Amino acid sequence: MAVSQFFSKLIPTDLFAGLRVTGGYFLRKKETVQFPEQRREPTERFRGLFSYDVDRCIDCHLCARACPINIIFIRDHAEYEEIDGKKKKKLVVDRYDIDVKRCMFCGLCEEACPTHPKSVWLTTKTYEGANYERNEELYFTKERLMSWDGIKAFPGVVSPAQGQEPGNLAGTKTGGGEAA
Amino acid sequence: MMGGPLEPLFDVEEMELSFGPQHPSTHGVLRVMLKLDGEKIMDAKPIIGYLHRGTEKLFETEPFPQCIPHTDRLDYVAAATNNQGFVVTMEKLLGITIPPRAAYIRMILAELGRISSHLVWLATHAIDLGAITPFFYNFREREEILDLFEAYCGARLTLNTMRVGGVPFELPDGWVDQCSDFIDRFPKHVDEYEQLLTGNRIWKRRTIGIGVISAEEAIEMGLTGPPLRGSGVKWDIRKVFPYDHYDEIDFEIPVGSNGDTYDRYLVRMQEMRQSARIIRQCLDRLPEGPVMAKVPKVLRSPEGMVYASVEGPKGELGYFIVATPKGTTPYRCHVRPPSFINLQALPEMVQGLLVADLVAVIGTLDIVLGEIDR
Amino acid sequence: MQAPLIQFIVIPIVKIVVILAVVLLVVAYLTFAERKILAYMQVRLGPNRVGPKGWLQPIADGLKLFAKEDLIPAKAEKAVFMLAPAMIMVPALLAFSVIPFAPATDLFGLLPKAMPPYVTDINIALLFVLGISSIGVFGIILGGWSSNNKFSMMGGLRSAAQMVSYEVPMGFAIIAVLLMARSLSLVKIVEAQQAAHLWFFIPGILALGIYFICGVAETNRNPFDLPEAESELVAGFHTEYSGMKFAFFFLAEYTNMLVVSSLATIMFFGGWLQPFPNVAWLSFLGVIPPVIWFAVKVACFIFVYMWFRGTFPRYRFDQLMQVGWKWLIPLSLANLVIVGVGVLLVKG
Amino acid sequence: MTDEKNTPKPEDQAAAPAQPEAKPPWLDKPVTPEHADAMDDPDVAALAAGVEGAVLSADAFAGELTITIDPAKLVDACRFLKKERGFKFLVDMTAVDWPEREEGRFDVIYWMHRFDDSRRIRLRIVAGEEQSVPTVTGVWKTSNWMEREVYDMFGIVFDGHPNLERILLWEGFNGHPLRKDFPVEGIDTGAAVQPDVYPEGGGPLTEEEGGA
Repeated sequence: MAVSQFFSKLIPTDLFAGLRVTGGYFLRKKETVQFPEQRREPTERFRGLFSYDVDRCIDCHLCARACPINIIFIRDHAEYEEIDGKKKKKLVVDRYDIDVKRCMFCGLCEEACPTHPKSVWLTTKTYEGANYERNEELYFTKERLMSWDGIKAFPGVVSPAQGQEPGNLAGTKTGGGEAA
Repeated sequence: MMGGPLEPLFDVEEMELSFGPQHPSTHGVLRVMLKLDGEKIMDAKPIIGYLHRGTEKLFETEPFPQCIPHTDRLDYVAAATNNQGFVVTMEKLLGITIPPRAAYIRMILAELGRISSHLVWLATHAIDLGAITPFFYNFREREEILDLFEAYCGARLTLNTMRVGGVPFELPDGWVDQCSDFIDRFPKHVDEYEQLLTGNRIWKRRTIGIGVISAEEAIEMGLTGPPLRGSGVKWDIRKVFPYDHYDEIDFEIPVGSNGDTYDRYLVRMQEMRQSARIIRQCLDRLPEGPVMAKVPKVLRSPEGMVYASVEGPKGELGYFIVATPKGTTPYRCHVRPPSFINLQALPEMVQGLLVADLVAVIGTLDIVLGEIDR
Repeated sequence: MQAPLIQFIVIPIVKIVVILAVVLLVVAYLTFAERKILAYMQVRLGPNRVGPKGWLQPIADGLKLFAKEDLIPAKAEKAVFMLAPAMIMVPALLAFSVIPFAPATDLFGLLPKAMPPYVTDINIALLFVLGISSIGVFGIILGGWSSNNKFSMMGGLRSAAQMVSYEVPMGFAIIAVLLMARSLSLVKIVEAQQAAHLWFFIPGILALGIYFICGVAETNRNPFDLPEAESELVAGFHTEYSGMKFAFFFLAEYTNMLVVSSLATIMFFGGWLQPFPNVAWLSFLGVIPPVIWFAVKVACFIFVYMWFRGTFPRYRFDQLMQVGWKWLIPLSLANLVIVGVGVLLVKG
Repeated sequence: MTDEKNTPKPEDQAAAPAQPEAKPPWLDKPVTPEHADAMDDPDVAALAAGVEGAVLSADAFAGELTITIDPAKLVDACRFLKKERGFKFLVDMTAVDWPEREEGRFDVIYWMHRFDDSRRIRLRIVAGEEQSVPTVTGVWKTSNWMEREVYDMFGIVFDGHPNLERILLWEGFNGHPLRKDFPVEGIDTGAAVQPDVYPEGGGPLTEEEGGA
């Protein structure tokens, strides 16, 4: 017994097992994604940079209220217009600002948005928001959220002004809470 | 060190060494003040708080649903269990029963989170002990888990993927197949890690008998999770106080016997396999139905205090919520961070070991500073 | 009249310059090779951005290190701090003066008569290499001490103990080769293998194992890389070094690897000899120049070095000592006895 | 509610309605848990008998038992629960600040766990602002850091604690952040960054004290 133990210590089969694993991977296919040239497409639900559609927005402030860190600022005023002889009140968004540099991309604003399709959404697949200047460049006004000026969009993604639509968070409607 | 205590031949001076907060193997911003005799650790004093963000104070200002993104940032390598802990506590406070499908989705996400947390642990633990390659294999698998998270909720790390009353989304098309494909392959990958490490004589010598803590001592120090199970206490919140639908799932609690670093390593390796088993069962039995319970639009709490805990990858992760009548925010929300309490045992575990063992013990406690400092 | 001048000054200087340049270039590319090999074992691609397929990476690294600010800690022992990188680099390079990487050659008829390409062959070359390479440890110790950093200090101390422990079994393993070759001259050792039609790794398999393990330990490589264990001692003895000084430490490690691998090739794998010289259908192997054979064998050893690094965890300090004193020294002594008896029986 | 106290159940079942209806519980209205007196619980009764005058009240809520204890009897009660009733495991402790409350500003709360039947109870003591609380580090070692955290965050002093220092914040931090009167947006903490500008032992003065 002692002899066999001695030889098992002398001949390191346990070490060879490890060498076999690493050696085996030596010639196998590599997992690296060569980033700027190769990109993995984010999934449909990926929470990326914000988009906003002022036409759909009903100015309900739910997104601002749902934001855990209060980075959505909305200023609005009421306008009255006559339709069929009735005076109707209509809320107009003056400012809709998102301070993206503080955003933690939880997506609660999008979930809170009551319009169909959503008026504010993050399913844009765009994630390259790095910038040399964070106070100006990462503060998005209503116009920039629409036009996506200076945003490095994911290839193939257009700005909301050019017709980007929110992704379909398939299945969100099946929740019991929504049904109630 | 070998041998008994010898009288020093000449005057010895203790050396103070500030280990961290910027150090490759303190897993964040932990700082340990060491008193050394040569390389032997005479005393270790962890200094924490470099990552303190006042999360508990923040909870007091946030409406209940908006606390959930903040919980992501506690144990950021396993955000799903953090979410789960909070929503389970809230549901207990509000008396909500969640639909079974939601519970199963939650369990799948939590177990995926547990696997990814253990993968990060193994990667860093191995690197601490000098084996650099498992890191990349582990992160390859972790990447697949993060892909699954991304496909489900759109985020990879800070998931924000559970809500009071269920989960926010239905599973996307093809997700179940993608997940079950991964789960089928995963145990083979674990075999690979084990081939690299488990039998390796160097790995064994670096871990066996290092940082031993007995079962009584572990309970006395309040250890939970793998450090407690490594000492041989068969205790797992998923079995003891089953939340969601863990009581319907068949799985085992791996336990160690010696309470040393190697046992804790084995326990975590087994836990990964068990988690894969849980996910497999959940995927097979995934019930149909809604994913959200009927909850009021604005959550208003009854007066009282509740505590509920989940088995996080690091140990018992508990949330304690004090609620005021008709309150919309927690009056006080306290987190029981497993790493914080596990770290407390560090000085006792490293007493008399060498500096090289300190990194092994820090690694085996599997701490996350985001959770310790909150 | 010029003959002695040419013979004793010009030719050696040319040789030295060429060898130095080649060694430094090889060492620079060893860093690249290490990164690539590790990457390939770790399912990634490694450096591939600088130049075609990343082949200019070592040059870029060198330029970067040249351009870096050279920091000297305020409380460092300045003179020693400056000296230490040289003290480790010089012995490492000096060892190459006696390493015979190819037999005497006339460079395909370019030279009037065959000339050895290596700098010199001294009759105690093996001893010389061992002696020189153990000076290198002073660089590590002094570098660690003079930085006035606790982590560096511990790295230096570890290195000292490690060197002392592993020189002994290494020496014993080499004595086994001496018994077989009956010479300390590296050229004679190769010639002895040629004459015996037997490379020494077959009778000296144990000696090879011991020698290589000790070589890994001597060069502070994984799994014995304690002096610079980055997860324990940040970067060990070179924590405080930057710029070219750091590069010296870095390159010296690879140079030492090269020395150890070259010695292993010479002592156990027949140096520049081609394998199977007497097998008729393999005679085409003779076309390949000897220096290539040498390079291939050395490369295999280097690959094993990197394979180890990619696979194994690191020993702890006291365990390293245990392996050295409790296993390697007794084994190497036993091996000495076995080889001695064998030599006695075979050669009478 | 009494049947729930002895065997803690998963909250799903604990909160389920008594009679199953046609509607599954997740589509029904949530069943808010209610408070109930729990003085007749065996552990409470044992504690009341074992440590004279320790138990002030006991409350059951959402399947959890909260025992309010006389602060003076805290250590005795804890030791009794650990030794006699098998609560070997201190799960956690924390404090709650009620600045307006008359009987004392702070609740200090302890959870403990018994492994034999997986039973958890919660002790609560009420402490005034200037009142110190006896330490339980002699009973459970693990309470060391927990008490330090409570001291750090609430400023509650634990008598007899071996090493009562701040743990998450640095020595010299001015204030105790989890008190309700501490501003959420925080205070200027220049004290740590510029020790030469701000005196040791105190951060910048708050507004009432004459600071900016």
